[in-house]
Amino acid sequence: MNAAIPFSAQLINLFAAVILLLAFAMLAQRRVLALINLFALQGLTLCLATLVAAVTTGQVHLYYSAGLTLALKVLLLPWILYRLVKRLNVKGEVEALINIPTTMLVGLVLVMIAFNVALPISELSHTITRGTLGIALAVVMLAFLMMITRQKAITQVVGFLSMENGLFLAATSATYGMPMVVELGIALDVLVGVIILGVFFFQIRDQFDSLDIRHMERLKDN
Amino acid sequence: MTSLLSIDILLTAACAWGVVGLLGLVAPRNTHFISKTLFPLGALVGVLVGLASLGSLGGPAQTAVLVIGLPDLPFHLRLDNLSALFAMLLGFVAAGISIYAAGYFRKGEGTAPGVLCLEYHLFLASMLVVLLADDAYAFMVAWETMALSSFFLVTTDHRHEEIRRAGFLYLLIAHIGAIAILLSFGVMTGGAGDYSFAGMRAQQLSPFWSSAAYLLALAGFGAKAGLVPLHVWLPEAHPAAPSPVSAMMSGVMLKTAIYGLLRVSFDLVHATIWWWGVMALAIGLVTALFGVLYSTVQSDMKRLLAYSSIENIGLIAVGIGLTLIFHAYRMETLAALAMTAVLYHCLAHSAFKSLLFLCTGSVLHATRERSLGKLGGLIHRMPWVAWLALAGVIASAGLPPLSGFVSEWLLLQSFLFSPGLPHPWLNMVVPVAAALVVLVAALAGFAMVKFYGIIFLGQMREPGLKDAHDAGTWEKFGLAWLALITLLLGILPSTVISRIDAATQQLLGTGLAAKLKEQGWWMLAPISPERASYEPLIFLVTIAATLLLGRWLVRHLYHGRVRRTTAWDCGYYFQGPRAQDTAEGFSQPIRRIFEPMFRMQRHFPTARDTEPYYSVKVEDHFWYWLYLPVARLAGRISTLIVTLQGGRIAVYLMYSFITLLVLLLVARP
Amino acid sequence: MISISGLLGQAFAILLALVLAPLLSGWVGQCRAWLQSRTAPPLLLPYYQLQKLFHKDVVLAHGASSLFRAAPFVVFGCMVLACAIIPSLSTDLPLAPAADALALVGVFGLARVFISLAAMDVGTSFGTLGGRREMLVGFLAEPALLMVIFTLAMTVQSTSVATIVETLAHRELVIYPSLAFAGIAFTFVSFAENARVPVDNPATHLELTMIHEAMILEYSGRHLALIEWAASLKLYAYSCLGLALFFPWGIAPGDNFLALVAAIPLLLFKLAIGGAFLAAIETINAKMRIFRAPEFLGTAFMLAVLGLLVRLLLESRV
Amino acid sequence: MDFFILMLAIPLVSGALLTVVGERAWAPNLNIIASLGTFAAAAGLTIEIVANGPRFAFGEQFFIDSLNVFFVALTAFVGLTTSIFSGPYMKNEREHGRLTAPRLRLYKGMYQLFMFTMLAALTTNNLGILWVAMEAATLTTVLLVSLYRTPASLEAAWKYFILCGVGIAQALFGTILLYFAAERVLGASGNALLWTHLIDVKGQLEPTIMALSFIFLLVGYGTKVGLAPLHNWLPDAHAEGPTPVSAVLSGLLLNVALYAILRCKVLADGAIPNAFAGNLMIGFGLFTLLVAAFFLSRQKDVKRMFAYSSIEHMGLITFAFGMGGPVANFAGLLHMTMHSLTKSAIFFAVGHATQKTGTQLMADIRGLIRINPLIGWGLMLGTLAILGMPPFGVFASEFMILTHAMKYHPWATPILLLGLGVAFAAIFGKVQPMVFGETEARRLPHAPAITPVFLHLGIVLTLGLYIPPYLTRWFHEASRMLG
Repeated sequence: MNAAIPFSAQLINLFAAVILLLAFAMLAQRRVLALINLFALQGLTLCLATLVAAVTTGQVHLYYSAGLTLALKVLLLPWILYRLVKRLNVKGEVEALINIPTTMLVGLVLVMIAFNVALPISELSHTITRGTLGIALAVVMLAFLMMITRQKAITQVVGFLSMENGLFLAATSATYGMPMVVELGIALDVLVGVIILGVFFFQIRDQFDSLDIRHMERLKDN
Repeated sequence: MTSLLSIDILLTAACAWGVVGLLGLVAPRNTHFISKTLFPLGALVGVLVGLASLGSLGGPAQTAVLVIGLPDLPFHLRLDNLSALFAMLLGFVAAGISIYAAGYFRKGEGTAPGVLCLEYHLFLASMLVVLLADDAYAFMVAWETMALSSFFLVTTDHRHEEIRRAGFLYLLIAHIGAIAILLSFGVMTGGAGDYSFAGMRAQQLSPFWSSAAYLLALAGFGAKAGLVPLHVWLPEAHPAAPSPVSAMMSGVMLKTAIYGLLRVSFDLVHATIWWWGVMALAIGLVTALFGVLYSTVQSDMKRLLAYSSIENIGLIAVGIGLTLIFHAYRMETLAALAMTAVLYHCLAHSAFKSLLFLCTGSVLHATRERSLGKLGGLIHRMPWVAWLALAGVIASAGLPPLSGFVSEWLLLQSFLFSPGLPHPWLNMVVPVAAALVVLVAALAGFAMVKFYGIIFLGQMREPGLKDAHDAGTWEKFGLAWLALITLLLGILPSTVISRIDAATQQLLGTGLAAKLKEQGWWMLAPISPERASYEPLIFLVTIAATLLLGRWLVRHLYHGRVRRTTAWDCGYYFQGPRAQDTAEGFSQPIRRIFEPMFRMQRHFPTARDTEPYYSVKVEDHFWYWLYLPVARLAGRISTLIVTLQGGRIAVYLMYSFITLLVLLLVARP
Repeated sequence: MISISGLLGQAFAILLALVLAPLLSGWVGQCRAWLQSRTAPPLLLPYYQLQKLFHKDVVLAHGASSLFRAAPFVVFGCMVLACAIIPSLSTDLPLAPAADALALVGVFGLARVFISLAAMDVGTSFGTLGGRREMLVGFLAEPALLMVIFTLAMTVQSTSVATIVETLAHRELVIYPSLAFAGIAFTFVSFAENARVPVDNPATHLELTMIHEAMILEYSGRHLALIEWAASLKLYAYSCLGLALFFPWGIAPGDNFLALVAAIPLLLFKLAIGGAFLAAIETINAKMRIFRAPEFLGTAFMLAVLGLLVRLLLESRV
Repeated sequence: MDFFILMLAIPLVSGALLTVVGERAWAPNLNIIASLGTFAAAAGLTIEIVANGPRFAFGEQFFIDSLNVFFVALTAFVGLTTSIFSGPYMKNEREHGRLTAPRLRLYKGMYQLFMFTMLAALTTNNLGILWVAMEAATLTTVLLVSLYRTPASLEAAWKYFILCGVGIAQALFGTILLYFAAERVLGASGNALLWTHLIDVKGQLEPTIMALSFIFLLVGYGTKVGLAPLHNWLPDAHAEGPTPVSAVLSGLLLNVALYAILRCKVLADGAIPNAFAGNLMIGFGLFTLLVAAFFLSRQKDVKRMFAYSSIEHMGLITFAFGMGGPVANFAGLLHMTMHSLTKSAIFFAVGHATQKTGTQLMADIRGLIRINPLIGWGLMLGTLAILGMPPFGVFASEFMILTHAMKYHPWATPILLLGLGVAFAAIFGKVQPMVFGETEARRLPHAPAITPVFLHLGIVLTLGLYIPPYLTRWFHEASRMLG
């Protein structure tokens, strides 16, 4: 990163770094509600990053995109999740399969991998935000890691949504966003998905008396 | 013009069989219609097939291309002399079996008669198409259809666990064999991608690939034919199947495997390498010896015959091996001799083994009993079946003047003239192999005496046997038809060989017909009368004349008085049926002499037993040496692999993650 | 092709066999008695016995089937055929091409199968026992016999018995070591095949040792006569075969009438020697346990194979 | 009216309608009529495409060429037969008390919506919409899988959702990267995700990005195809959902996911040298085949076993497309067709069988042929067909795949054959006692619909012996498009 980077790009890079930081924070966070807050914060940062990109490039659909992010990932989804946690009365700490420090270490390795994988591609990008592609990939991977290590259904969903954030960041950073129709479709899918999941949580709790996914290990072959 | 028609006739016949089979579905429960109309119709088609093939023997090859098949590879059909020979075998034997089946299949035996009729005729049709197929796809389709239809026939009485297991084993090994055959075809295309047989003939493969193709074919066709160690299905499937089906499988289906092996080794692959022959010879010998030994110790009559089929297939393989050896060293006359032996034995075995299996069918119907230990004395109740079975038994024991002896004689002749092979080792080993062949033939006699003596002779071992009845008219006719073929093959070898010689000539370029024409039709002297000759007709006439003359003289000079009383038996008082040898007892010397060949579990009674009994169970070594270890290995791998599906979603996600990471890190364009 | 003299010679050979066979049996019996210091039965005893048996009624067991009644005739027919194709006096036999050496073995096999089946027919304990033992001996003896024939056939390049004998009889004197092996093997096989000590004892009725006798226990009258006659024919056939193969001198080559006449006394002489030899062997050996028979015949087989290998090794360019 | 619009509109509208009225007595008929309409429209569209060549719809957002029209026809056909099958099946389920009226509504509505999403996924020209439709298909099927609301079905649906959701997310990353690569050539217009545009410039796409993109797409959509080791959701979802759903999952959804990979592979092949995409697919295909084959022998649940069989076949098909070239592509397409038809037929038969016997455990199912010969024979023949026994069509395609492999990848042939052999032993050994043997029969309140089973098997049998020339032309054209 040399000094020739314009301010806006520096800003976006900053936001991207914050998103990565938040991803790590989510990985380390034990409490569900805090996790949802972090997720909302991550969405907000993403929204801001998109907004900066929109202002810089002047592309209209990036504004829509930012608006969509704000509506969906900062307000609606966290709200739904929040309601679910309250209604389902999810209490206590989130237990991880692997302890947190180890997870963090693995996360670090993943970030290195992600950066290395993204490096040759970033160099090809002509957008001002190209550096963030590696970060986006890292966020996706960290979200993945979170889904692997967490044992509550709801945290898996948060991880899943965080992954979407990473993807969104990638779309923004590498290409200034996907075509509008696609973004709308993605947003719709995510929304419907979360609603269906919400329904699911109730059914799962009815059937298993818990949202712990360790109860759901009966279908197996060995 | 007639020669042009043959392939069309055969094709029509295959369709006709299909149609006859489908007609069975019209009224699947109407036993009378199916057995008295459709099966005789099928027999008629069989005769037609036999005659048409007989007519086309010696003529030029005829080809046809059908519209069906793969887009780039429509069904190619070709009727050459080799196909015609085997189609003739199929037609004539099928005719006899179908006629017999018309009287055999009855109500209430598992599968509905209509379905059975469909399966049976599909089986026939597919065998015919196997023989006609001239490309790999058509061949494989027909081959597997044959396996499938016969599988369903084997499991006709599927309510029994062991029959289902037998069927499964059969289909599994058939399938593995089919895979090997497919691979063999693949090798033979030599990467040219032309899967028609013409394309394979055009390939000039290196010795390595030729050998690969040959070995795969040997494995694939060997699995179908029942060569050791892929024979295990045979003694299970044959007893499980209804008798006409056993007859068809043993008599005809095994021969299609021989056909395939001949087709590949002599027609499709050009090179011939001497060790191919040694290999076939060795496997054949082991198979023959194994088959005959196990055949002697069986106590189920159909298993006994099934093992005897293994033995015969082994002998055929020995002949093929010998042919390959001679062919590899360009000793064409001897190769032709051995090849003739092979083809002749195929014909002979088809007829006499079907005959014997059908006889067991009649016995089974009359007594509901397959175990030799519960039969006996049936010659008094079933004279027709007994006397016709005797023809099969003599032929199967390889005794003159019936068909089995001719092929054995030819085989031994070709062995006898093997010195002169430019390979010293072979020179030594081949005659010893001949001795083993003789041992096999002699043991076959033992097995056949056991088979016949225990079923038909002696006292009835169970009281229920008194109600046994002879075969019905249809059945008698079928049996007589096959017995007639056996007799004709036995006493007219020269005539038959001059017909089937066309196939030998096609495969080897030389034949025996020219030599045979120099002598009379009654004389079989393939090389020259001074060196070896056999005149079965004169042989038969001499014995018959002596017999009749002797009888007439004795009656004329003395008297023909007969008195009946109880048996003498050195004056022993107890002469009940239990005093006779059991099936196990009869084979006791064999078990004792060849003890290492068997895996035996014996139970001896002791003095303190309240209910003393003796039992012996003979099992197949190969089962423990080959099949169970393979099954265990597969089981272990499965155990290892199913841990992938452990039920934990986190682990599943991790698989996905690791896959992604590995690909990201490793995969590079 | 087939000359009148040939036909006459053939007919004469058959008649001679029919006549001489019981005599040979009688001669062997007499020799045995002498060697065992017993009073010898008359030489013509077999003829008297046949005469007696033919006169007697046939007593059939209740369970005997038609096969039981047919078997003696079949066996007899087989043996006549065997005698017809083995050159005893002359090699000019019109029936000879009907069966070569391999078919000859087949003829013996056919007879064996029939007699074994007949033995099983009545369904007595001894019958089945005899039948199975006979088949046991048979399947052990046949390969050995075949190997002997192979050895000879390879020497001569023919399996026709007549050709073999002709060639062996009229060659210049060459020592074939292989023939020695083959000869011993052949002797072994002959003993086994003809129900002789050490494999079997035709004179015994002891249940544990019987083979041949056990099979024919139920026969009586003319049937028994035919079987006994067939048995002596078999002995005759084996003797002639052995003599023809290993001591072929004196057998007439073709339609040479003088040679044929000269052959008769020579044959009688050779048979007498052979019979005496047989009796001697029987006397100095003890009957073996039945399960020693495989070893005995296995030895024969090994010898025959050795003969074959020796032939391949030492004589292949002869 | 435009066949294409009709084809998409009918399932969408009827889906919405059935969500409301799905429990009525005539609803199954409506379901069938809607499926019939869809099929008719699809058939019309097919004829149109075959006659006039490729066409667009909704601007350039949808594009129908001979490749996807073939999948469309297949999808609509299996959709129709499945709806026929599900009529009596669902009635019986309701009689048994396993389903309530709202669930039936949900089932029928979701079924039609699922058809819609699949047809949309197949016909879209926009790789982004393709992704959206795939995700939507996942969502509808999640609801279908969890229809019984039993613990097991919820667990299965949860795993399905999470695993496929994550997978699909990776596919989205791949799509983004693809867009990224395309944008450099096509500019930031909306066209950069349109396949018709991409295919024109595929040679200019940056190989590094494309390689990365293809990896993500392969892992992503591959999860949905069921490539090992990404397959874990598949057996659970198949076993625990209602049987009609298993039939369409196996018969259609896997195909559609594979179709998505194929579309991407064409682009990747154009951009990346050294058959990178093909080799990846060959590797995945072989591994999947082997793993699935060894899984088969340990199965106790009949639907689960056939689910693994689907995985196995998907592996084989992936391998075929990985080899590439007209013959292998032809074989792959043929095998997809055969597998769809056969596997759905098997699931139909299995569905009736499990209803009759009241269990999915194979050890408890015996003597089907005596309960109902047609079901028994249907299952037996279907099994033999899926195992690649001639004269069924599966053998035709396997023959082509194997022979092609022997020519170009001889080392792979033994692996293929090992997999097929093990699968044969495992499946047949378990199906045979189910079909044969003794049993006590049980009557069902509603007679089963056997027609679809034999209709499918009849087609498979016919195609095994004779592939009509127009079908051949069509397949050839499609395989040419795949390069």
